[in-house]
Amino acid sequence: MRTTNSLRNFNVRDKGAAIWSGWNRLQRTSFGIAMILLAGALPFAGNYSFSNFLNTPISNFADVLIYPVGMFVLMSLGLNIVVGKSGMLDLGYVAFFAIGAYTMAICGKWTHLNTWEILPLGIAFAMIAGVLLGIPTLRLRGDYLAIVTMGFGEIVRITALNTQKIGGPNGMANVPNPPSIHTPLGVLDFNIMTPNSFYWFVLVLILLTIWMIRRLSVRRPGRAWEAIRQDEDAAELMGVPTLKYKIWSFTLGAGVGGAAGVVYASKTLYISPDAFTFNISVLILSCVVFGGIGNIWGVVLGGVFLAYLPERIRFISNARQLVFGLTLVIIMNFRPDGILPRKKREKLSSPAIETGAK
Amino acid sequence: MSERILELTGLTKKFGGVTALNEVNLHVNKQEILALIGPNGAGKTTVFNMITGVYQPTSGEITFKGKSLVGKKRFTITQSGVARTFQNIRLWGDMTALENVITATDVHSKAGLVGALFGSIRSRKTEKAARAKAHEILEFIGIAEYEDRLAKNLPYGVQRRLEIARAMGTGADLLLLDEPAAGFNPAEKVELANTIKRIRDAGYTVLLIEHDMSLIMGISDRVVVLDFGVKIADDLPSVVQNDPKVIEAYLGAPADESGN
Amino acid sequence: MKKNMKLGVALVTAATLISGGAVATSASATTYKYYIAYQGPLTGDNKQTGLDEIAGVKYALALYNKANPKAQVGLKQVDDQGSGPGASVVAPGTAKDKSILAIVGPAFSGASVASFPYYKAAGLPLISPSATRVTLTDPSSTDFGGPVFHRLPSKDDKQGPALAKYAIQGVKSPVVYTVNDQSSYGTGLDGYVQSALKALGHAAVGTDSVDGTNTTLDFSATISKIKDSKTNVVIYSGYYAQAAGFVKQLRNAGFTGIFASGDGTYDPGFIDGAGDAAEGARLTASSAVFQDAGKAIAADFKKVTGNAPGTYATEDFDAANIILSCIKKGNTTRAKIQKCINTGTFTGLMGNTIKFDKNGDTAGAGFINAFLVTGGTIISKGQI
Amino acid sequence: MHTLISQFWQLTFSGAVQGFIYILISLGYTMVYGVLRMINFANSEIFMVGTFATIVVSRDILGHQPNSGDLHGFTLIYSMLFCLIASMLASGVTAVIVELVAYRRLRSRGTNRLAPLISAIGMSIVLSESVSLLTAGRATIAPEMLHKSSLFTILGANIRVDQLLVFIVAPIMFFGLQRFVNHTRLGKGIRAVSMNEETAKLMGVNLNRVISITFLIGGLMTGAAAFFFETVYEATKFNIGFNIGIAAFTAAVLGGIGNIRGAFVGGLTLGLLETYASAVLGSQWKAITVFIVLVLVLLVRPNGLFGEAIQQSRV
Repeated sequence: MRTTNSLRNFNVRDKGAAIWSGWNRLQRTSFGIAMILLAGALPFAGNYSFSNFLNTPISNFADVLIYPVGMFVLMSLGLNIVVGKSGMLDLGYVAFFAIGAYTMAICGKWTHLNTWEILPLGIAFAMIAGVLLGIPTLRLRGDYLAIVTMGFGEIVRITALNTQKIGGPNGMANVPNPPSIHTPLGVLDFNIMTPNSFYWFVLVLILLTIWMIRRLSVRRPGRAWEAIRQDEDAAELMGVPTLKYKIWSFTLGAGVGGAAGVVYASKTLYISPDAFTFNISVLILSCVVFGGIGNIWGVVLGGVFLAYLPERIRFISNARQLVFGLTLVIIMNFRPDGILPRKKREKLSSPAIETGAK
Repeated sequence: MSERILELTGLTKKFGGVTALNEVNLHVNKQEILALIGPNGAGKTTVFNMITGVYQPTSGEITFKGKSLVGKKRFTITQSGVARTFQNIRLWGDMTALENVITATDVHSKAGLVGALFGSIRSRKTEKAARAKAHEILEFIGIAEYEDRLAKNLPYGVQRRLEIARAMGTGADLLLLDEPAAGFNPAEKVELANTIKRIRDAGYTVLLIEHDMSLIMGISDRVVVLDFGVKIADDLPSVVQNDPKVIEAYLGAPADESGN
Repeated sequence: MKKNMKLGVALVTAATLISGGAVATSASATTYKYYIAYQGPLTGDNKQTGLDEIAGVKYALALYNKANPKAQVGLKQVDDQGSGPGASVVAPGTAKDKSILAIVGPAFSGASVASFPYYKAAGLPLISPSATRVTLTDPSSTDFGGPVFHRLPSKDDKQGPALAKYAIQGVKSPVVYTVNDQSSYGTGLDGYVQSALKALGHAAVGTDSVDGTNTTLDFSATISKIKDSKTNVVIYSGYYAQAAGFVKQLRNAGFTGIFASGDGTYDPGFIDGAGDAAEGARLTASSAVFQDAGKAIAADFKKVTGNAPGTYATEDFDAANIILSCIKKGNTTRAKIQKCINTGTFTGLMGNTIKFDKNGDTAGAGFINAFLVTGGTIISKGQI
Repeated sequence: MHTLISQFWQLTFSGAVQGFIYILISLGYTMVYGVLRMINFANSEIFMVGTFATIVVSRDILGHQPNSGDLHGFTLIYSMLFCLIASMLASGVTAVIVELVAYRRLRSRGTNRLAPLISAIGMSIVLSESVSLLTAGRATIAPEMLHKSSLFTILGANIRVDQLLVFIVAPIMFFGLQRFVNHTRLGKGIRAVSMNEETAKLMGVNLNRVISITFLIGGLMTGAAAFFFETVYEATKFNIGFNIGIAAFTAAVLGGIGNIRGAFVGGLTLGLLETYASAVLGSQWKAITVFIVLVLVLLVRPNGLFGEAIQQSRV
């Protein structure tokens, strides 16, 4: 009985958590740095025979690492604040991505601001949109919120599609690349020949987002979101200003989406409304749930996997979307909480107690 | 006469055509244990729900420390010093016991989002203070040994007590306990009675819904009896116990067993 | 335990599929020294266009490889889903793949604009069979694709006026209503149609944008507006599948005026879809349908590719042949092929002469053919 | 604006026809939501399967060719009946399969609410991509059955026979369904599960069976909608369900999701609203108008027009 139980409960996450908790600060830090360096070296993986199985056919591996992989991971982390942390179903997340991208395209083309200056603007506009949408709609619950957010996503896309000033269906071309960054190690150029610098920049944004989420998770906002997700009425009655925290969560998620949009526009140089369809919202949500809703590492894994898979299997051309769909169905059926489920923070060392059945 | 902390005047609540509460007048004195009893469907939980802002009264007034609570948002009511427990336990199951209480202590935290993000000194301080306070409350209630356990994995009795701890965590002066002894064995009830008394002695005021008569008679300073949404008695436990109207409400009319 | 095993099985299956697939492609497909690529939508909502187009390329390639067994050329399929974002994903890798000498495509204008930076940097020549947006060959525009970009279809600013002129030809006091499908192609063409109408003194009395990027088939509100405005000429800018649904409902609603549309509708599929309602429809296009080249070649096309020649098959066949004829002349670098395309004179499927001007348009382009649907077939009415 | 006034009855009639089709599809969403409290994301593909079933039966089994002229007399009647049944069955069976593959296992394990949503999205991709592979992504044309002649003109509105058919039969099906749910044993089982799953279980309701049947009925209604859609529009494509699915889902929410009467009001409102908005503002703004109205409705009535108060706190 005991063995079967421990077998059933065995999973990589707990094993990993056990190892992790056994480490001291130095070990943890060095492991973290090693992982970051490894992630940073990823674009070179395609060049070596031991790792070139990662290469994607047709599309260029280093570029795939930015879009879709990096962007999807970033957006999944942003959406995870909304869906995973505070439990609100947002089906229109792509709207914030679009707002960021259009901010970049419009400001980049019509003003003298460069990408680094537009980035905060894009984030700000996305956050403002988040607040404006959030105030009236976050009172709604569950599936009603889902459809309202979905509607918002479509409204943004259709408005862009029908506004000829920003290109309408033709979109906007010649969005400027970011200016170079001078680092002590050398100049980091950003143009179409240097996907690696974009990748590293996206990696920095991802790490910042992870840092932000981890930080907030163990403090008051994280607790408030957690309480809202688990029992909103109880949270409200225990003095948590639920609407305020829901708006915060929505807004932070929006900001991350906006940042992703700015980088995307500045990398691809061309944006059009068809980059911001409902499908993207659904895909990002799939990444979150598929990887492990609420768990940062799960979400990262989900984003990487679901963005990378369709590119990796391009050789089956026509059927790749079918394989993608099948993968969703199969994995969700066997791992309903995602590949790496939400971490349960109970200390593994505490004494065993009987479970709390009535 | 001691200070009145909570006062309900002419409180009426109608659900569609059904009158759940009818012109109830009731007051709670500071630092007393007031038991609210009555048969099922008498409207006890409705009273709690209206004090805490879950329902709005159809008419009547609720005053807490001299200020009206009617129309206030639920979380502001809690912030002003009223906290409750739930008849059907509603802890945040995926949080540890300690986190459940810390979340409640956040009610009065001034720590903002930005502070939390950049680890401002104030934020770090409040964080530490909150942790200490939560631990202290758990000690007081006597469940500190479970503080790192997820709430959903706790034994039933601990969950019930954790609800009380969480309500205390909000820093409330007035605790509304909704059937805190439900499902307890006699030994646990005795322990709970002691805990509630200690809570009162620590300066809290307790308004209590309970069915267990011996518990009520043991700890209450005063008992209010509701029947069909009407107050039928309000007196010392010993007086209420012998009130024929109360006895009739409990024994005489079997019809009111239905509903809630 | 059981759960984990099942998961394991699922993951192993997936892994096998990926690695096995990789092996399968590398094993089964013969490797060629040189490739041409087709770029267009092979998955997604517009994939029927891409599948029609790639068939034309495949056919040209099959003929070429049969005739030149010693110097065979392979085909790479670059799926951009017909969209800008899709193209941004595939273009960098395609540009980097040195074995690709030239591309037939991109099929769509938005995808073209998104791809240009990469192909310009890599000097990879393109011949698009179907991207008609005017600005693609306008050096003053940010959409400009030169020097690598070339295209065979005629531009919207040539077609728009021709379509407008043809639509109202012979109509006493025409009252025109224009409809577009909100796509980049549809709104673009519609814009030129409207300005041409204005120039002709018969400005459109109204215009509507139906949702063509998706699959709406309900046009009742648009039709009410058309009827309300006492229109006798309707010009639709969009693709054939929706045009068929639209004209059917228009006729069913009792509209007896003229229905006209551009090269997006110039497809046998339009008549299949619209049936009797297509009768009398006036269409414009810069080329002829593949079938006009003769029954025998159309049958051979179907035999080789498994597809009957569809939309833009002529342009695809021609585009592939232009590149292949350059390769045949011994041009085996991108730069040489680029030069060959720019300077050469080629013969199209219909015996027409093809020569590109400096911006990538076919020189002397601007001839638009007029067609009339008569008795269930598309009859050419000559140049307009 | 002028069009709205001068063509008011025409617009109202076509909007209502569109609305009736929405109603039937939104039943697929609302009934499933009623028992599972989950959005059946694959319903749009269930619709798509129905449209193809209609065409396959009429073209390949009954041998009618597209554009070979309309049908008459007895042939017309049996062809239509046959296609209607085929479409309903195809959609119904697909719905049951979707439930089995995407929902059952997850439901029995009592997982989070999002896992079934994603697996349903996966199913929806699988269905549409399979059809897309089979049809090479092409539009498929349906043989004409009913001649689209104008029957008569009333108040300036041109009433066509195919539209009239939808106008009459769709409401009959709707009210039939409502009677079924309200008055039969099975229907009461469905309602019991909708109200409280646990209690229903205690009452001896076979949960799996009731849920399967709910999916089946939702699928049957969606299939009927697919048939009507083909009768009116005579064409389909692998992604045909996407837009109409979103519209029907919106209709379900507008009326109050989970509520059958709400689906009726929501569907009809949406059909009319879309048509009026297209006429006044232009077709490109119709989706935006619909969503803005939806948000406004939800702000005033957070549970939709007929929604039960599932939002109300149960403390």
